Amino acid sequence: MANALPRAGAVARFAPAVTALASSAGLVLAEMVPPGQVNLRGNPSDPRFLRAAGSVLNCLLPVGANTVQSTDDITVLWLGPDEWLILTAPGGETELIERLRAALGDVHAAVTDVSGNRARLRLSGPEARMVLAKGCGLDLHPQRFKAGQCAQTTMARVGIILHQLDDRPTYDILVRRSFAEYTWMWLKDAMAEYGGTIAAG
Amino acid sequence: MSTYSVFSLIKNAFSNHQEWDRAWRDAAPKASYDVIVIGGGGHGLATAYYLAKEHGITNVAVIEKGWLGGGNTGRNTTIIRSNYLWDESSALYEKSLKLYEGLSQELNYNIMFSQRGVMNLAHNLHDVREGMRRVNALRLNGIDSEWMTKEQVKEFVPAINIDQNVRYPIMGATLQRRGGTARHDAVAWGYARAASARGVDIIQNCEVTGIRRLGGRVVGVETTKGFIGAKKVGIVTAGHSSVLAAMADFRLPVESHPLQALVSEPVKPILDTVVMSNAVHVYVSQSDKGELVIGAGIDAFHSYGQRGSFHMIEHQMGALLELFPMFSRLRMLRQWGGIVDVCPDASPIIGKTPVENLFINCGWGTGGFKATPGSGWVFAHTIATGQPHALNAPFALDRFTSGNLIDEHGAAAVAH
Amino acid sequence: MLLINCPWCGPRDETEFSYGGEAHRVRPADPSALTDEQWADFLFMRTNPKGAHKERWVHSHGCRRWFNVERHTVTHQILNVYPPASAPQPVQDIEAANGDAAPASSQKGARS
Amino acid sequence: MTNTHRTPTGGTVDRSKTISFTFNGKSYQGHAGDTLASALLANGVHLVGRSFKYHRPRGILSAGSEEPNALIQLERGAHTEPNLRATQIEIYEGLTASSQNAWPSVEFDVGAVNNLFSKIFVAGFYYKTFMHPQSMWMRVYEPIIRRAAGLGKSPQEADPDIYDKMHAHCEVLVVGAGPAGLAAALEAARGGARVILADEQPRFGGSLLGSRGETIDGMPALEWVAKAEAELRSHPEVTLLPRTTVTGYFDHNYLVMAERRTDHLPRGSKPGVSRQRLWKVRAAQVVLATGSHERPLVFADNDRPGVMLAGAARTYVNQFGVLPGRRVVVFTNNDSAYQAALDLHDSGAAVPAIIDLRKSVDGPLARKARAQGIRIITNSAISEVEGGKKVRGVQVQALAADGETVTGPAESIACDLIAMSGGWNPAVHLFSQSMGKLRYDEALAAFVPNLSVQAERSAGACKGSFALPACLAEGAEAGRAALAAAGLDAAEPARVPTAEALEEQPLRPLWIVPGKKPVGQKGKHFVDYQNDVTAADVLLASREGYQSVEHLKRYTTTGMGTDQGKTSNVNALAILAKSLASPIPQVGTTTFRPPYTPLTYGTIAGRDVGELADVARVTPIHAWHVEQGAVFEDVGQWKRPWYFPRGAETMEEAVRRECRAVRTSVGVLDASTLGKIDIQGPDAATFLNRMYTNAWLKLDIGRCRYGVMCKEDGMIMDDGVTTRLGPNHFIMTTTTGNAAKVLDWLEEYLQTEWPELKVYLTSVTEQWSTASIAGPKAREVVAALAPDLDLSAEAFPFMSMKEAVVAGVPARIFRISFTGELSYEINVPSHQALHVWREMMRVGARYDITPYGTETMHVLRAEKGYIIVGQETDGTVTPFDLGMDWIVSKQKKDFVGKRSYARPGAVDDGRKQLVGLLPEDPAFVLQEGAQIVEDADNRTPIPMLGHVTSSYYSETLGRSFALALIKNGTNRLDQAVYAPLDGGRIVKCTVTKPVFFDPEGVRLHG
Ligand SMILES: Cc1cc2nc3c(=O)[nH]c(=O)nc-3n(C[C@H](O)[C@H](O)[C@H](O)COP(=O)(O)OP(=O)(O)OC[C@H]3O[C@@H](n4cnc5c(N)ncnc54)[C@H](O)[C@@H]3O)c2cc1C
Ligand SMILES: NC(=O)c1ccc[n+]([C@@H]2O[C@H](COP(=O)([O-])OP(=O)(O)OC[C@H]3O[C@@H](n4cnc5c(N)ncnc54)[C@H](O)[C@@H]3O)[C@@H](O)[C@H]2O)c1
Ligand SMILES: Cc1cc2nc3c(=O)[nH]c(=O)nc-3n(C[C@H](O)[C@H](O)[C@H](O)COP(=O)(O)O)c2cc1C
Ligand SMILES: [Zn+2]
Repeated sequence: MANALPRAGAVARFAPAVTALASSAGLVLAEMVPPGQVNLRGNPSDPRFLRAAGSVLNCLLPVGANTVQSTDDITVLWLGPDEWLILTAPGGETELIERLRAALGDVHAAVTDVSGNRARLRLSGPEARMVLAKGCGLDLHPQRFKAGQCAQTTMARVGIILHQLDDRPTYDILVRRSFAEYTWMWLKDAMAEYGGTIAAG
Repeated sequence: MSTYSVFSLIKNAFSNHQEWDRAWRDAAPKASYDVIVIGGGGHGLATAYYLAKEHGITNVAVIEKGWLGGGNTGRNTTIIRSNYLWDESSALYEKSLKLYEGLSQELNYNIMFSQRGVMNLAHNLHDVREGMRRVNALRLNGIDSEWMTKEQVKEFVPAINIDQNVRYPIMGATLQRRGGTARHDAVAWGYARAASARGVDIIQNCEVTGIRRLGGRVVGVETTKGFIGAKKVGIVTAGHSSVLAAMADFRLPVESHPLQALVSEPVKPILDTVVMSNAVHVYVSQSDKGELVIGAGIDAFHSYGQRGSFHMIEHQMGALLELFPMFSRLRMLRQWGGIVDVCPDASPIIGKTPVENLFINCGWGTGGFKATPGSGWVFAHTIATGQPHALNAPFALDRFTSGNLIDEHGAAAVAH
Repeated sequence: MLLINCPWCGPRDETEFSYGGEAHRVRPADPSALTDEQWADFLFMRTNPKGAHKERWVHSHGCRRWFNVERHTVTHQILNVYPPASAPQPVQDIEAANGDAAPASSQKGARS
Repeated sequence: MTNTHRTPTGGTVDRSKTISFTFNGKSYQGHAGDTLASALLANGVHLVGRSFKYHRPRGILSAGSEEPNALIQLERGAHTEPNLRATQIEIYEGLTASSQNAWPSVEFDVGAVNNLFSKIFVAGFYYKTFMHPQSMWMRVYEPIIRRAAGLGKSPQEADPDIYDKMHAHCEVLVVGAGPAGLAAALEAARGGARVILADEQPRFGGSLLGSRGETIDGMPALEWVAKAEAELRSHPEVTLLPRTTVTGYFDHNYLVMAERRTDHLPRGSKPGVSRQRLWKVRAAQVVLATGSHERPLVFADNDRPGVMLAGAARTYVNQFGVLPGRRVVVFTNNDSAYQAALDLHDSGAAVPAIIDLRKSVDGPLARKARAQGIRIITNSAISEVEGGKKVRGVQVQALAADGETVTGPAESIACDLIAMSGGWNPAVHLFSQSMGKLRYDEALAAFVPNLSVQAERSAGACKGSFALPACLAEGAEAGRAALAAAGLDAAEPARVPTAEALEEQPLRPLWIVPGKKPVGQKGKHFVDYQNDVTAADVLLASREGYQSVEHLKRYTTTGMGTDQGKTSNVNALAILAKSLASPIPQVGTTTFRPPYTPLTYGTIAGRDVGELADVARVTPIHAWHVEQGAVFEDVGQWKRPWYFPRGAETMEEAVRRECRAVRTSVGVLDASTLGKIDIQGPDAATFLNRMYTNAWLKLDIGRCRYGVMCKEDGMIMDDGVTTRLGPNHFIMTTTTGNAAKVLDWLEEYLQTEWPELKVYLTSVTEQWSTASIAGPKAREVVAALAPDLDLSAEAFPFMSMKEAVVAGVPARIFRISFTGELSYEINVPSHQALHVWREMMRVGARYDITPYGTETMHVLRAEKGYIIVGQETDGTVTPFDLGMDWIVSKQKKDFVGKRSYARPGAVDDGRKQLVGLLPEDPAFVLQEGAQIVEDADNRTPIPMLGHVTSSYYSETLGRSFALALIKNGTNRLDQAVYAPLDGGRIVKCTVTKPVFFDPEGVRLHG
């Protein structure tokens, strides 16, 4: 049963969650309205699993390390050899879970609602890479980490899922909700020298 | 051995210091000894000294693969205290602290034991509880220990920040006033000199490469200087304990890890107390030379590399600056590492091995400098008599079989 | 800061991983059949070699998988990295791995 | 402008920009581009400090980061910094600096009396004295030693500046931007590599900045440098970092660099910009082009202000247009100092003599000097230095045939500067840190890189190649080789820059320059300037048996100063080798350790200070707690409400009120921090059965069960309630602090011990926010929130779970209790939790629903005898010790921890057991951590029975009570025991069962 109640952002104390970033230039940070999030576990060498998941998601499960697949309304991030994070519209998770469970039947898999588990922070702008590099040890050079890639890693001592969306570059930083305020403060601090701004709600 | 004193210094000044004796004899190995102590760190040297002094056994060799004191004895943050939780531990460490109190005079070598107090900070309710528990236990065991409020902490250590608006504010602390620091190298050198004077052979640059046994008994050691016979052998090789045990075909419940420390550039006195914090994990003192001596954490992985990772130091500094924001502009002069032998219960092993007449003293992990005299004293007893002293009996290797561990990790820090 | 090549995620900084000690220790199938000595040996005794060491790591801040590493304990050089046989093996050929799993209409590739 | 020693032209300082600064209270002026050292020398100031031990007057020895003498205290107040090297400080308008370790002034320093006692203050003197009487050590001797030690002063205020960090990756990191480094960077950059070029100096060029007359590719060297820099800048993948010191070379080609971003600017002029930045670089390949350090000559009183390294003197005149002396005696054992003589002479200084230790010299440089009319005195030495606070002249004598003594008459030569050179030490610091092995090069009399361990290569002077063409060629070669090793193809053939070399004649190592009397008897032959270690000290240490180079270092402290012996180490070990008649390689070097030069703690901490010091984890309800004025408790990284004071309530009052509310009406706790793990798969129950001590196979769907998890040693590690959601689906809760640990623990067993089990684990700790509603009125509140739910005890019994819509949000409601009251834990998705919470408070207002914190939770659970892992347990406690035999299955053949219960230690008599304690005085609350004894009258050591784990005042019971772990506690019920407290008070207590309230559980079943 989907519920239509509004979803509170994890950093609502500091800034309201937004649904999109204005495409203006400059370095900008925002929290996105918490999307529907579904954690999927299963064995990718089991064709039944792949078929079932693919049929519901309407796209391939990304089986290559650190890759992302997406359609118009969902994004699937590779988290590990038997784990994926599926992002969908806020509220869309309930139906998605039901359909996944139905399609998977008795295939050994796990479908779990994690919509509340993580906040989705979005950092965009020319200096975004430098900001991240202050706290994240991944090589984010455009030839090493591109739009359409993701990674589970750490930033400023916080475990994150990093997802590059475009070449602006824009990144989604998915962070455990309880760590979101800290991560937000850290990002704001790291952006300061580049004159970064917070997206207006 | 000529006596050290201000008078001998003045006298020697007249002869331009040409007449000083060697501190210890550099001996060539004899064919055999009554006792061979493997490892020329503080513990090994103290063992040899007490074998000679307390048990009259002087046909002893200390065999060191490198230079005396070059192991953890030469690279520790020199904190000395006896404020351990369990009766067994506090008794052993207190024996050691007592020996330290008269050690400069006993060895006629100033080890600069400085009883400037050791303070353990509490940053949360769990720390407070555990601190109280320890203070009370120590007091009942007759060991000095007291609880300090945060205001008392500030009065005792003016440089510290007790602002309650920091991430982990200070809620109080335990203090052991008799704790402090000593000049670590001097402990090794002082024992070496005193042991040598009593007839102990000190053999440096000689690595033990095998432990020869006959019918389950030890008969001597293979070394880079050849075979040396022995009636009894004591292994006191800290980070290398497992390597030596393997030579005698047994395993130990010990893992070797890098532990790091660092010093700042020397500055005028600013910190008079040893300050430790488990919660934010840092410990710091200021040496008599002026540098801040700071302990870092241990790297998670096994290593014999005598060096650690930089991120351990990074973590340390955040913690240090929380406690002492004014140190931010001071600079790290040098960082280094040692190889510590960590036991599952964070307590040492002192006693027999599966091989007859082969004894072991290890597992001191990150905290054995403070135990140096006591450890040597009980280990000498164990080797000389073939039986542990009451003080080290609980620290036998077989506690891992019986399950009678002496867990000094402190409480597993969690709460609902 | 070691650089550890996670069999699944690729090379990452050591701080993303947790160390799990000696590898290939197998929990006895029936602990109650062991003597106290044998149990103690399993619980506590370690080889702790100076030199090549087979050890376990888990990619805690990444894919959360355990795997084995052979590393020299003096130079810290990593000699070998290998996942346990039972683990899902890293995908080499992405096309083949997906097979005919998904409807052809959605073969869009990464474009997010 | 009073720059008395500034040459009319020359140098790269910007003479159009004059900068004022203050040193020791006096104003001076310099130019943009000056260091504090060059500016002081321009003003004729040589005396800048006092030495560590003897308080000898000291001047400026070098022109770089190796400086041991000219350490100063920069700025005042919060900006003050001790021990900075004047040779590296770029002057800025308003700079204020002062000398250190001198009182009342550097000109007249009382501490200099130490010099009079220097005969006694030899190496290691304190080990030999200050022992009697014992009591004097702490009271008198040590305080004196302590006060005398240390150099500069620590700031006394918090640091006003910020620091930050940056990760970086590259194919080629080039360290050092001298000719070798620039050539390397150019080759690597041309191949398209990501290149980082770092140099500690403000400008690129390295030694070329201080040289004169060199040409590269047919143009003046500095022009070539500018061109090279411009080309590098044009490559998009090149990062140029001047003012950046590579301080550490760690495993797997991880290097740490410290960039000084604003130190060259007036303090506070760049708000918001980090003062210093720590770079952490993972480089595929490293090129070390770190140059070399000149060695002092060890002659009597070689520390007088006005004794300077020849290369430094050359740098001052060439780079800064400063004449460090007007009459310069050059003293050398090699050709390089002739360059200094020539350049100084050329710039107008008189060079009355070059004193050369070598028997004869006839290279091109010597010939040039002679052609300039400079007198060369060979096979001779300075046997005495005239002047105290400033060199006035030297006495020169011929060397005896063996070089061990001087002979013949002494000639006095007046001078105001001695420019000396004892040869050059390649800067092998980073190479050694990378674990590379060194080799001793007899011809250079220095250690050079030999075997590499990591992916690095050395080039130029740091490799022992001192000729410019060789530096350039090696640099280019190293750049190319690094490129290839990083897997990149060079696009074009190498372009090796060309230069001309002057042939140099071999040097003559003479590690102690003989003086008028044997070493140690007249004048001091300094080896380590900073720590006041003399050749006599080295010889004494050796005589006393401190013969390992490491013992020498520690006994004499040579090489342990802030310069880490950059100028002293090789001299010291060579003198040791000489005393032992051992070859130098056998003596070896001490260990090179990071950092290359000291770096501030602020830089190392970066932004991990203040509010970013550590993560503060907060729940979705946090904003509300803050609104309500909650006082927070740190539980691990979590911020949890500790209690909610109303008005002026004390903590005690608030907690009593909160307890009362729960026991009489209804209270609510934010329990969101509990760990939650979603467990799915056909083997889920089997898995739980192995991990928990109790039985799990038969739990019904929708039912909850409490479990205890132990380690293999049988000790409790965690506890919590797990609920079956479906045949193959469970949700486990863990303690707040152990959430991650338990998940890791479970994963480890699944993946490494029982991979055959089909189970998937997913952390959902933050998916669900938990409100724990407890109290007699709990049902009413839940009913108001979830009107469709049947809450009757029959439909929804204790230890079961229901799904329902709560305040419009789909929720899981668990009927479990940690307070002993009727209690529901409502779990809703975190992003709607605050909404539900506010609704709950609204509908609960009718029952005066009271938020309570962890303290009240602790009191209430303790009244029920419920344990808290980490409080009642400490890693040494089994379920049996807690009287929880019922939770350990006897039927199961195996579970984690079971085997250990059969060990003797687990069944010993005298294990401690959990009991209750009632203090005799019902108003008195025992200290948690109080120890319990049987007989309080003993003298120490008093045998202890155990300790108080939890202790509170109970509003419900109207008295104090406690939980304790006590030896044989279960056999002591109703007995008296004692808690001797700090301050002498002894509290008598009665031992009870550890359940104080509603032992039958009527209320929670209600
Ligand atoms: C960074 C750091 C900080 C520390 N801080 C403190 C502290 O503040 N307080 C405290 O109490 N403790 C501290 N410790 C722990 C303390 O240093 C050690 O527990 C203690 O010094 C151990 O002394 P030891 O004599 O047993 O070992 P070591 O001094 O290590 O001596 C062992 C010797 O055995 C030699 N050896 C090894 N193998 C062989 C062989 N095959 N043949 C011959 N010889 C061999 C080694 O070369 C070495 O010299 C610290 C340790 C480190 C590394
Ligand atoms: N005549 C002689 O005997 C003699 C001796 C030595 C050097 N030289 C001359 O010196 C030059 C040597 O050229 P080169 O390129 O090898 O060295 P260099 O001395 O010109 O350059 C080395 C650079 O590395 C920097 N550096 C050193 N350690 C660093 C660190 N850890 N982090 C950042 N930067 C660091 C230094 O500041 C310097 O700028 C040549 O011109 C050579 O002829 C001559
Ligand atoms: C208590 C203590 C104080 C130290 N103080 C200094 C110091 O002032 N200067 C210094 O260079 N090193 C100092 N060190 C570090 C040593 O130089 C050396 O790094 C350490 O003994 C480890 O040896 P290694 O680096 O040779 O492996 C100190 C070490 C200890 C244990
Ligand atoms: Zn991984």
